[in-house]
Amino acid sequence: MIAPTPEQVLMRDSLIQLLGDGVSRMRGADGGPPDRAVWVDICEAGWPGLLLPEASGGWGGTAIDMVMVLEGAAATLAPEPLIAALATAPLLAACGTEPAHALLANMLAGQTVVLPAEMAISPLAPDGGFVLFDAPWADVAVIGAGQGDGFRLVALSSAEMEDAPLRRTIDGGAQRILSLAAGAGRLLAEGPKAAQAFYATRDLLRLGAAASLVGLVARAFALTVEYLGMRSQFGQPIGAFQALQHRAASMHVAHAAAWALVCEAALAVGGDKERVACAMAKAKASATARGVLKDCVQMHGAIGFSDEYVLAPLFRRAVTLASAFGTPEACLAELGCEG
Amino acid sequence: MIAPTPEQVLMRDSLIQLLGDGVSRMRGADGGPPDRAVWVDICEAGWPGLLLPEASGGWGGTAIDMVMVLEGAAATLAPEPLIAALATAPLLAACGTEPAHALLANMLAGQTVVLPAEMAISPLAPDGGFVLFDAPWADVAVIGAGQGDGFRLVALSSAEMEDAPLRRTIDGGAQRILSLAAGAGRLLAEGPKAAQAFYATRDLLRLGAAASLVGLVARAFALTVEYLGMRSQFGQPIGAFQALQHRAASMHVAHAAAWALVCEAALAVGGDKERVACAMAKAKASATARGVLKDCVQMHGAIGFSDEYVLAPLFRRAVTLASAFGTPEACLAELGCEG
Amino acid sequence: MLRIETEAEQAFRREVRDWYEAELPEDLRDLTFRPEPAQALGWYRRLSQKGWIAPHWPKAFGGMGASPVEQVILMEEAARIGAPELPTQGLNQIGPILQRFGTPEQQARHLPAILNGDVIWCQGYSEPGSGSDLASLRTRGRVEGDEIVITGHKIWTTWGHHADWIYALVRTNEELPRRQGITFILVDLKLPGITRRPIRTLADECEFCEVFFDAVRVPRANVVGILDGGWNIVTALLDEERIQLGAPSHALRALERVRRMARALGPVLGASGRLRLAEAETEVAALTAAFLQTPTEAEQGRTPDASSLKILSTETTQRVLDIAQELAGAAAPLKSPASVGGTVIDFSELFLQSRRLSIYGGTNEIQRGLIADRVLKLPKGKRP
Amino acid sequence: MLRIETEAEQAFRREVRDWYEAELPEDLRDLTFRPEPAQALGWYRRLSQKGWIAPHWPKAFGGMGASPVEQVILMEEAARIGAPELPTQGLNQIGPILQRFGTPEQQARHLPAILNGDVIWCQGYSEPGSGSDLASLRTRGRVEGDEIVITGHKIWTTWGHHADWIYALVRTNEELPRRQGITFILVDLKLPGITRRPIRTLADECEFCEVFFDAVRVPRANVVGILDGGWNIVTALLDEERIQLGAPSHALRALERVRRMARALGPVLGASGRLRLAEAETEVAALTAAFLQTPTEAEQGRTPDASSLKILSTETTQRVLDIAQELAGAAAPLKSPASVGGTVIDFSELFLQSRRLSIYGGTNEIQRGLIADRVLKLPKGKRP
Repeated sequence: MIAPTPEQVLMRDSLIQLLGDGVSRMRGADGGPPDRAVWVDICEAGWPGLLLPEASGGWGGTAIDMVMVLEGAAATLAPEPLIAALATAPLLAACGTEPAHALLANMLAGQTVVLPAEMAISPLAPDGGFVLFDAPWADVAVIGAGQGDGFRLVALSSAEMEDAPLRRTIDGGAQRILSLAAGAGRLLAEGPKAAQAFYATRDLLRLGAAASLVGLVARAFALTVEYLGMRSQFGQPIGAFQALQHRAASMHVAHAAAWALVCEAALAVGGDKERVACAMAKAKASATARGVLKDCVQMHGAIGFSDEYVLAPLFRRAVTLASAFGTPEACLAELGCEG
Repeated sequence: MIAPTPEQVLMRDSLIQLLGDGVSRMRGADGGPPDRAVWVDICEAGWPGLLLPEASGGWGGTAIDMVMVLEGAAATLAPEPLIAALATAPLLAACGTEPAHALLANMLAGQTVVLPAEMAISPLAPDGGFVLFDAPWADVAVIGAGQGDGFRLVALSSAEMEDAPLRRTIDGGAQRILSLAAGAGRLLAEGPKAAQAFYATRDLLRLGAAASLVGLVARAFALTVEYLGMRSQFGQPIGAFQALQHRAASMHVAHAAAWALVCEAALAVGGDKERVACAMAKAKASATARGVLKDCVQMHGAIGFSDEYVLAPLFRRAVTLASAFGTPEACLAELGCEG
Repeated sequence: MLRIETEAEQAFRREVRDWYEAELPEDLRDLTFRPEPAQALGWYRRLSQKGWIAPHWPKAFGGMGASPVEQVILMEEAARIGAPELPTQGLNQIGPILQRFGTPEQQARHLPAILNGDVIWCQGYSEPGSGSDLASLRTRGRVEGDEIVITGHKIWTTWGHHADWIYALVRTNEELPRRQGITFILVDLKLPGITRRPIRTLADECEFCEVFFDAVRVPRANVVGILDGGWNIVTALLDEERIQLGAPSHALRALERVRRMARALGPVLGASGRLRLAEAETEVAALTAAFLQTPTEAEQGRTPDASSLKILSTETTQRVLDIAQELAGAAAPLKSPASVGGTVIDFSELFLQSRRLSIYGGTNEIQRGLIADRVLKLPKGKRP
Repeated sequence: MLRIETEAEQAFRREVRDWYEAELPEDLRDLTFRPEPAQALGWYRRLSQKGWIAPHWPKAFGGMGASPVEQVILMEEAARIGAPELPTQGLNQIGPILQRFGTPEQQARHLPAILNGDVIWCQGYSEPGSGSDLASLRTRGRVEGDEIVITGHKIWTTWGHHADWIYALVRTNEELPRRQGITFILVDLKLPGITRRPIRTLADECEFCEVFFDAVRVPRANVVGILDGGWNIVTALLDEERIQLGAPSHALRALERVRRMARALGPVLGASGRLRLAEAETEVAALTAAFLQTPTEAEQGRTPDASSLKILSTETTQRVLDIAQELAGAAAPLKSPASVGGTVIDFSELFLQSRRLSIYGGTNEIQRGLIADRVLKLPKGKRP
């Protein structure tokens, strides 16, 4: 395992403390308007600026910093849109336009939540639609569309999103599928450089989601190992049964591989392989989360299927995040096309 | 499990006796010209006529008869091209032409081995080629090409195949990728009815291969269960280790499911779902064989990786057969297109 | 089902399809959760009147005595139209057990009530400390004259809060070895001393219940079989249960999800999506084929490999729903079904619900152990 | 490797690639079987002269002391050009063990001979009755003055028939508990009393050997560590071995097969084939990332999770070769590699060979047990 530096441990732990036990906020949300109290604290502590250069008022953090922090934060199950905020700040900073600059300032101040919407295909939108995860949080949605010189990065206000139905997700959040009418929204930037910044943000979203997924896996697996040692059946702890031991070992190996790949992808950010690496990390972390979380539920038996235990919200968050910011299949399909 | 009828048991056992221990013949072949002694016995006993109506000198057997017989015969590892012969006889009978009739007579007499070649894609023939499995056996290859009224069923003589390189396969056999020049070969039949008969034969090939694959799985798994009870490590038979027990149980379930599907597909022959059912059976049996045989080798440890034990040839035959007469992927892809 | 259907089977399929189309209320179609009794019982009774509520029950007890093929036809048509899941504990579990072990009085009292939907049953086996290791159960039943006085705590009782009666295992003798001294008993849940607490599940529904017994007095006539002799019954019941858990009904419902998603995606499904669809179809076809081989009434001699069927059925359903999650793409985590071009598509609910399949009715780990032991006859060992 | 390479690393990669292109003989490229010594030793020595034969050995012992990144660069470039597999028992196993446990005399005698290819080693652990349960071994070593007289039977000795020396475990004390009384010893295979019999494998190659010892007299100076103290050494060696078994070299070779097939298929690869290729690339990237995290010389404090790496590496390789079998289509069972458009494609050989990966070096089952015990600290049980 790549160990975090002492600085990264400090950062991570201070964020975890700020987030507290996110489970109740996650459960409470249920698709409705979120309570922003914790979010304001997060912004006041400066977190959305993690990846911004110090010159722009940020912390000058690296992708590895982000990965270490998000991996730890994920286990709190906090519903706040951290990944999106961290990844969107550099995009707004890169626009170099007045509207983007103003938006960034409001975002960093905790006044405006800016979330990116992502082109994605589903049975609800077979021709593709701009999916806005954590939609109830969004004051502004950022959408990139077009290619090369025709690329446009626009911001939609919440009023412009209202037509798209809000659909609840199993983690207590909700999503909308936005469409982009010609001329709609406020132009933030355009052209190839804007496209480049937009895709870099997509890479960060994927990497951040991947790190969070690995964090969810880590917590669920730790709970499972603990349960295996504690729960007795047939006169011994169930963790003494070899069939479960071997499966637990496989889960451990799967977790280690996914985490290694996420860390490796963070070391690729800024290089030629950034796009490929982040897509791989997202695909691998999603598949690992889907697989390991299922085994965690199974090993817990009925209690694992009960909502009164923390495994259920961990499971639902993992399923939600696995399909956000590029499903594993979409990420792999992209690789295949480029490779 | 569907149990064979007493009649089917008799048929199967008489064939198994005729085939004897096929391993030495399989090993001995190694891509070279086969010894036809056993084949002549098989033909003299009338086996290639299994599926022919009694009126045409056959036994009037059903697809279920074929499946029961081939499942049992597979375990002998006999290299003789039984599946192909059984499936090709009805095709030649259906042609209703003089050349086909003559060919069938020679085939039933054991004088001429007639094998079908199958359009398949591989890195060696990305645009598709007519793959002739068990090529060293073939005196005549039957190829179907074209659609509707343009469909032609032709016979290539061995002289017409020689240009295509003979490539050895890991089960001791060999294959050729044939091409069909315009006007080459001898016309056996043409038009939609010929096409229908040709595709019915393809279904039988798949079903026969599927039954054989399940037979290979059954034998390899039985050897493995026996080994688990016999081999001791750490002071007890390794079959007492729960991790191996649970995997063995999974192998048992996989085998049972594949066999059930093969039997079900046999009951579909002649109906609307014949095509789909045979493709499914082939896909499922192939995937099951690939998976279970690997686990059998693993559970045997080093002896499973040694060629001095019968598991190795069983494994190689299973790998070979899994990719013959439609790979699982090709079969599933076809389903998807029709479904 | 792939096999060629007989003319009678084809006619039966047409009848079932037409009848479902005509009779199944719109508000009961395409539900992902099992509807509550108030909503479902009308439909339950309609099926009962039609004679289709208990396909696998012998005719002697008011069932259809249906062949496996007819059972599969009913399941396929139900999945196709999106018919709801109904209470099954009476039909699939206590019903068959009373047919085998009940007194004529118990049969006469309870079987018709199951068939016509008057009584909903639940199962009282698991306890907080006794899951897979059922024989360790501690709920006590003290014999007092003509009554048995039950005190204890059952949990993970499926549909316990909707049920009228519970069939339960209680320890009536502490002196005997663990598997002896357990009694199988029928308890009216309206009796004083019983309290129930619903438990929400991973799928955000109240499928489970805790049931507390505080000196509940039950007539001794409600014992099934003999006092202290419940273990044999529970073993038989588990087999019975597993065969029905091995039915392809869940898998067919899951497959219907995948088919609807594939239809909604249209050409976007692509080659890899089509492969996934074909895989799902193939897996369900294999399960259906295996179920079709369960012995009919006429073949009493053949013991079904119930554990294998349970594993196959539950893991097939889960695999198919994994495929559904894949095809759902960005919509995979949507909580509620959505209507797409006139069809209702469920994205996550059945997927979440399906996690329980490999846990209940004897975990799949327990089933694998049973197969190793009973079917493969692998040696028993000294230590893990 | 996905991470951004430093300028030095980029330069090293260029150097490796150019040097391989210039130096690797054509007849040693794209081989699927490990070439026999007569064919391979020239190349082995060339690599040795270049200083690249032992990337992971410390410089003090004549190795490169290469960083994990440099090691991966060497492996990636070797896979890319199709460089052959070379004898590894000396470099990866007995070499490191002698560095840790050998006497200065043993080090001076054997390490240079490994580096320059003068001596090929094999491993004498397994016996017919002792596989996973190594401590049950029965080959005896009787101490007679300055000699140990060895009698017994080793099996599954990789490359035993090509080797010059064997490092073996023999039981020198029957009185002690099983894991004590075992001695680790170096044996010259030219000594009288040794006979060898090659064993063909599933992949139709002679990779294995049986080695029979009939009163073979070995100088006591050849004992590594102390008499009867071999178990600790073998445990350490297994860890050492597992780290190298955890290197992505096999997986990279496997991936190269998949890439070549994908190239040969061209547009026919299709969406589902591209997905498979991407999956293979991702799995190997994850393995490589995990290997890159093995501690360097400078980080002695961190113990690598060698069992996890061994499982990951071997199962990744097998998974990638499963994908290769899929992409091969009808060509999957072809015995010999074939040339397609100027590239050599191996269809089945590496796939067949790879079955051994999860068996040797401690089966993956043994590794899972070690992880459960040492890493996860799961409880030990009473019975299976």
